[in-house]
Amino acid sequence: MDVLYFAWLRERIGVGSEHVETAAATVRDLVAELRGREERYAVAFSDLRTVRVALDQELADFDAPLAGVREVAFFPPMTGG
Amino acid sequence: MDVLYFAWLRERIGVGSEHVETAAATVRDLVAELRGREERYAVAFSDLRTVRVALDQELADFDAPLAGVREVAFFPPMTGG
Amino acid sequence: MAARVQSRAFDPGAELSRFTAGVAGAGAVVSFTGVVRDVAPGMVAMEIEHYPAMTLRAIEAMIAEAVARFGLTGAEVVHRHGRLEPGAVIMMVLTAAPHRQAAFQGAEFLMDWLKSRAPFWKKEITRDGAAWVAAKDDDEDALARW
Amino acid sequence: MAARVQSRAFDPGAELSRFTAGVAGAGAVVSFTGVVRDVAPGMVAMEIEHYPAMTLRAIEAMIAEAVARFGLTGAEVVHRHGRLEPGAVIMMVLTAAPHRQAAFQGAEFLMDWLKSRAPFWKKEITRDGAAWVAAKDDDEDALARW
Repeated sequence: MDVLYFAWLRERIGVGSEHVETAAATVRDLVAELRGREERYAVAFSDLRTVRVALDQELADFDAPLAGVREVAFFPPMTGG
Repeated sequence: MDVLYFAWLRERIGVGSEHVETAAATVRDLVAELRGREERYAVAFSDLRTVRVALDQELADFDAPLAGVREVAFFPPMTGG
Repeated sequence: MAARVQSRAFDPGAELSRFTAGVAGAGAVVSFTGVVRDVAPGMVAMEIEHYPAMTLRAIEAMIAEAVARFGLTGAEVVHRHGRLEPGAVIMMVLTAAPHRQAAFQGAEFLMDWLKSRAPFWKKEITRDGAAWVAAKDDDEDALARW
Repeated sequence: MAARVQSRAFDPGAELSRFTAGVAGAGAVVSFTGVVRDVAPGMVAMEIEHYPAMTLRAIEAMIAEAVARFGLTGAEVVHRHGRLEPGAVIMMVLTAAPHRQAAFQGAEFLMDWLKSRAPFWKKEITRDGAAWVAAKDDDEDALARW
């Protein structure tokens, strides 16, 4: 699946998007997997209270299942308007 | 003093302003005096709940004293905006 | 912090551009524009009467109160009088503040006060005659929240 | 009922004039304009990042909800992304309704949702560096009233 990062998550991880092969069942499982990959992911995901997630462009929570999802996006709380 | 009428009060009384010589102590006394003058005033002032008053361009109530006042205005509730 | 009462038409967009340029860095600018609705069947026009000696000072007092209460960095009111066709702009309120809540509240406060305390009276002219618009209890009640 | 996300500048007055002409007879038109404030000492610019695939659909869903909830007869959002100088217009919300309360509430609802649920992120560029703007608890709390 495609995994996208925005704002300081993008800066800390160093890429805006990447393709990830995963069998993670939920967003939380995917985050655990990424954290284990490299230090930069562990830093970016060190406090999930400051991270929001969207699945296929819809806001979701960390317990949401990933089955059938094509695009996962991680970003900080929005500051529009 | 000058007495001004606006909107349907002006239409019922037939003038927009007139000079009135009066010794009325309060707005209420002035209204009673006008009502006694002619039928058109009695009709215009038949229900004071639908009449508002300003003394020298400031909203006031019917018990306000008229001493020193130069301009009294009567009108229906405002409908601006 | 200006109030204008005029019979001539004005363009709300031009007012908003001018106002926004004059409060640069305000953060939040809110505008309210009132338009004559085609409410009565066969409505031809709206006529707005006002009390010239009182109108500006009443509106200026409302603006001063709104500025003080909500910390506005700018506030203006433009209100037309005379004959207006359906679709015409009647009036406009503009407010500026550092944050959106204050700008919105300032504009709503000014609208609520203008509706019931500025000396304007509306008359609807229809094909069959004319009738003064009655004040609404809702508008009087709206003042209670401030 | 349109949403636009663009990097190029726009004139809020021109938007208001166009919108008001298109909802003739609406009665009440409210606009909110957000302007880049010179908040940080030495602030040079604001950079706004967004999530292109999600932004428009998120805003359009908010507009549909606002229209249904408040009976709006028109609603638009324009939001810029990219680099903006202090004093530049960031975004605008426009609402139209038969009465002022609905137009004001629709605009405030859209602003509260845009602040916390549309995928935009602001970064302040100062002479000394750059910092992402933190979301405010106030903005999150503002959603609770709807």
